[in-house]
Amino acid sequence: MSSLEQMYQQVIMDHAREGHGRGLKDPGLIQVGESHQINTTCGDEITLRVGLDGVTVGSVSWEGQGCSISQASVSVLTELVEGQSLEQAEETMEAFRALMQSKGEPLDDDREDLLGDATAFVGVGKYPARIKCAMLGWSAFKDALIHARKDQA
Amino acid sequence: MSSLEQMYQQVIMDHAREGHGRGLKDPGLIQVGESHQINTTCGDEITLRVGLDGVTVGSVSWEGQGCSISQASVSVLTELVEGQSLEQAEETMEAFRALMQSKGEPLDDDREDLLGDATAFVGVGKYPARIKCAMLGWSAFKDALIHARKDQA
Amino acid sequence: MHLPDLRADFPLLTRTVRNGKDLVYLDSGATSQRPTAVLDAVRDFEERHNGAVARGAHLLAEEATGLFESARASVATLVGASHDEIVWTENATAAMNLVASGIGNATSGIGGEESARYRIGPGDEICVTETEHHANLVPWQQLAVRTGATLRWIPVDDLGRLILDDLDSLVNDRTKVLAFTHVSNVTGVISPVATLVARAKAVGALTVLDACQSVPHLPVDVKDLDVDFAAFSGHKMLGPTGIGALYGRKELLDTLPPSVFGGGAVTIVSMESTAWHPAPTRFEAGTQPVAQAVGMGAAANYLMELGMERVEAHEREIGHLLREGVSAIPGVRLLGPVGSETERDVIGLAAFVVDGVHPHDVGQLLDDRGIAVRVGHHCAQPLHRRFGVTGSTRASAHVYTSTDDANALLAALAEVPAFFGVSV
Amino acid sequence: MHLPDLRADFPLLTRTVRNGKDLVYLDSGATSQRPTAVLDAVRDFEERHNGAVARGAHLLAEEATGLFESARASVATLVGASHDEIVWTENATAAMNLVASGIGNATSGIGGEESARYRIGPGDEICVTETEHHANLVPWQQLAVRTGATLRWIPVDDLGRLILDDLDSLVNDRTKVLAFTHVSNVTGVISPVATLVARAKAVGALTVLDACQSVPHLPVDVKDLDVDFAAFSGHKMLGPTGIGALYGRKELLDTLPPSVFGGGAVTIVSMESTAWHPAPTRFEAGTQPVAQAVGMGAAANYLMELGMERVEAHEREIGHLLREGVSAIPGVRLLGPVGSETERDVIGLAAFVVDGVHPHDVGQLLDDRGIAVRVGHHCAQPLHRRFGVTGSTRASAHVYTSTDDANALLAALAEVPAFFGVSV
Ligand SMILES: Cc1ncc(COP(=O)(O)O)c(C=O)c1O
Ligand SMILES: Cc1ncc(COP(=O)(O)O)c(C=O)c1O
Repeated sequence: MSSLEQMYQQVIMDHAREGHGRGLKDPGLIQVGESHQINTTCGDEITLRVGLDGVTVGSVSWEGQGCSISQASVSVLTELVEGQSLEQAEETMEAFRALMQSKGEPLDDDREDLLGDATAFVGVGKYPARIKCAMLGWSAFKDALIHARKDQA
Repeated sequence: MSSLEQMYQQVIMDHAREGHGRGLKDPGLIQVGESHQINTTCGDEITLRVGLDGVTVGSVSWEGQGCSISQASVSVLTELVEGQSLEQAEETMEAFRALMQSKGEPLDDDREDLLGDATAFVGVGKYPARIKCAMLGWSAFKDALIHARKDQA
Repeated sequence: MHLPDLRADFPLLTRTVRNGKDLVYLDSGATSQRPTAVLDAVRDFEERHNGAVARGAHLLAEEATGLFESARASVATLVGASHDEIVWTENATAAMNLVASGIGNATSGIGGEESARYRIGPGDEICVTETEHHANLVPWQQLAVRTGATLRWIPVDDLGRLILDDLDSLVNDRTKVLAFTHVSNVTGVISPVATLVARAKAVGALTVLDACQSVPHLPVDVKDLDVDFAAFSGHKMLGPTGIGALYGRKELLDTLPPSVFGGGAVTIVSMESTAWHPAPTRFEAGTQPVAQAVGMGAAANYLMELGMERVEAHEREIGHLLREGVSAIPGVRLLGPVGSETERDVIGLAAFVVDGVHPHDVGQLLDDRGIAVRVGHHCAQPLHRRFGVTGSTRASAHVYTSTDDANALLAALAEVPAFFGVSV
Repeated sequence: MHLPDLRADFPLLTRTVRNGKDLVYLDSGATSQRPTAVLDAVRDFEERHNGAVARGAHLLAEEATGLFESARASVATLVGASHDEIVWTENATAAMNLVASGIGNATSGIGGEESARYRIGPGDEICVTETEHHANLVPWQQLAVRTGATLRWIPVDDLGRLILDDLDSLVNDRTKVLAFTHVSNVTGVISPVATLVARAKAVGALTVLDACQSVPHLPVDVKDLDVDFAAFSGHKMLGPTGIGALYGRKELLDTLPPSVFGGGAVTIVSMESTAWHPAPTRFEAGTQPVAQAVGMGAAANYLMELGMERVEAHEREIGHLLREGVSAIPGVRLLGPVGSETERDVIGLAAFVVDGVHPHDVGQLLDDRGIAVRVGHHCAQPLHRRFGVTGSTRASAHVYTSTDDANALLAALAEVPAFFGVSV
């Protein structure tokens, strides 16, 4: 598999097309946080909304456009973290960040398990310029969580 | 004779010490022009005053401080041009400018005759940074002449 | 008449990328590569002649000053200016900002009465165009914020060409500055300079030309164009980064107040006040990019030896191949007109959009094939917005670009839709 | 503990001048020479990795971005800053102007409410010192013109040391900025930074440090010094021309408005408005001096490998030899104190006046002997005026300067009065 094929694995192309979580929705929850992020290299934007259900990520939805990497990444994110506890979600974010920094090397099994479909993004780590694309949705999620938790306090 | 000795020939050192024309004086003439020039590399300044007597340079006097090259040069200038016709003074200025551009080579006999003591400045032409020093008084003279002639019109 | 193969002059072009693939460099619109002649001129300066310019009394200072000024003369010759009408700047962006900030500073009282003619304020207008690079838009937009003047702009049509129908109302008696690009870095379209300058002159507005994409690729004579100011960069014309130039009419430069203040630019400084040199020195505060200026001078000489007419002809050929080729690929949309094969209307670049595929993804596939292009908005967001897209992919040529390079791009581009599962 | 002989690292130092004489380079205070490590880093960048930084999707762009940012990290490490607190500038002059213009722009409404904290106006004060280089005087003087604020200054004594007796009234509740040099480029005197910073903090004034003559010669840690901003140049610290750096506290940099506007520094641009990146990017509009930044990073690494403590010890030794030697020559007056052989009070330079002989003439004789020094006011006219002279001659050292160099200067200097017919 060439680096290019590794980067654009079928699972990534599928997620890019399906876009889980696309379309902002009202989570019907009290603690809601939203974040708007821009990838200034290309002008891509995302708005992501999180609803917390106590210590659980109750709902993730988003709106925006971007390259297949950024779209697939936020789709995977949505699938992964919806329903996770805040603690699990933090671990997932941590693992995804580690994957991006791994320069294309796979992570240990524990973290791979945590990432599920998201392990397919391993190829992105070889292209520093694209890490920003893959992180766009995750940065928005992190920021939205902060807002949602502030809402709580 | 080394380049340094050529640059600081006795006649130059003498002129630097004597400073013909030093001390601004009232030319007692109707057409008077004055110019203030600065050598910004070192902060040296000169104020030079010219009085015209019809088509003759009636009087040159100046005030200022500077390196031995600039002081000697304005002293020589004063001696040369006082009493010259405007036409001769232009020729003298032209010859001095040519000497500065000659990169240390002597000029032809005609112009050397015109320059008299000023031929001693031939060594300055080898040092582009010092041409400004040698030209300071001459620039002031040229500018003062313009003012004096305007006075006339 | 056309250029010989110049690749051997450019060391970087011989390197390989991504697992030994030959490099196909089509990102010269962003930054060009440098010939050995330029690299050697810089190295020779640094190894043999480096010294404080216009400040020392020693041999090195003398040599450095001589090389610095003769580089200025070379750049001046390239664009038909006099040597004292060329101001060194960090890049073209800094050059355009120099004019805008100078006007702002004059308005704020800097430069005193001598600079009063540059003051602008509420009721005055500044006119730009919708096709501008951010470097020739944001300085004017912010000057408007600073002074209370109003920013207006000339719109473009669907192919990115300036719409001149309302020129007389957009550029009017209140207009103090008309700033526009000579060549768009997205569409490659060459602006109707004569028409714009004539209108600016009729209303007494200053003209500021962004010559970033013209000086490296076309014969440019600032006196023929009759603009007041023009800006361009070293790194886009085969020279080093860290250096650019502003052309300005001498009498304008001499009274525009500086906006960077420091040593070398001043004549007499007291704690209370400062007097400035005439141009260009008044704008060159602090130790200048001396080695880089020497490099830009060497680049100007290299281009003049090639002959700008030949450069233009060569690049038009490549450009036409690219633009026609891109337009012919199903599912790919060229931004701007295809242009003529013989007329001076578009320079040698092609920006395009692949339906359903994001520019980042397009660029990634090309990169995998060893082809270097630029993706994104190319610092022209308003123009991309006008075209209804956020970004595009751009392939751009220079003197060393070959038809093989263009063909490699076209071949790889044809694979893009299928690779990303887009049916055309 | 001291430095080894480093001459072999510096190609230029092996050249001869004026009829085959060995070069004695004592003009490092104006501009330093560059080691092969720096020249090679730049050349390697240009021959192998040159591409558009932070803009392209291709391999070269990726490599160039990596090298550019790792150079930033090296420079940050040298001065104890975090990498995102280092802004690349054209030179130190541009760095100090960036702060002054940013304040001016905030005052003019640029940057909006976010930048409101920087606004100054009539009734506010800016304080500098009488020892400043024009680069850290004129920007503040002109900012005062622009905003209506008042410029004040800390005077110096006969040896060029700041007189702090009236510090509390000179830096008071109205003071918004205190800008001062870390080390004077004329006297070599090191400023009492801690005292000045403490006073500025007490009244809530921003501190701006001119670190041009400290960063190349002393260990400098901006966090220890606790200043808000600090400026220095590549070309004085063994790096290339065309590059300098501004250190600024991150939270200050993030809200200071830019003063050069263009591509790369912005997030969203419409015809009507612009949003900026956080620092350092917001200040880096246009194509940056990328190769030069790489060179400055290599210079920082070279200095860190030598160790700044050793650099300081080496230069203090040479400096002391120069200063004591100069003071001992009849008819020669040293500007500033001789300084201690062991304390950190003066750096390795000596500016002096020869009674009855103009600095240009002094420099000419030295040049004839192959000795390169600087003559003039060294862009510090007010300080020279304070000393009652228009200019002086300055010999200045760097890591490659040897005691032989210093002795050659002293020997030639001793000949000067007699050569020019001055009896002492
Ligand atoms: C103390 C000081 N400040 C500022 C500067 C200006 O530095 P640059 O010319 O590199 O901008 C210099 C050097 O000339 C200096 O010595
Ligand atoms: C049309 C145009 N204007 C301005 C610029 C800015 O040039 P620089 O980045 O060299 O300042 C560019 C290049 O990016 C350009 O293409």
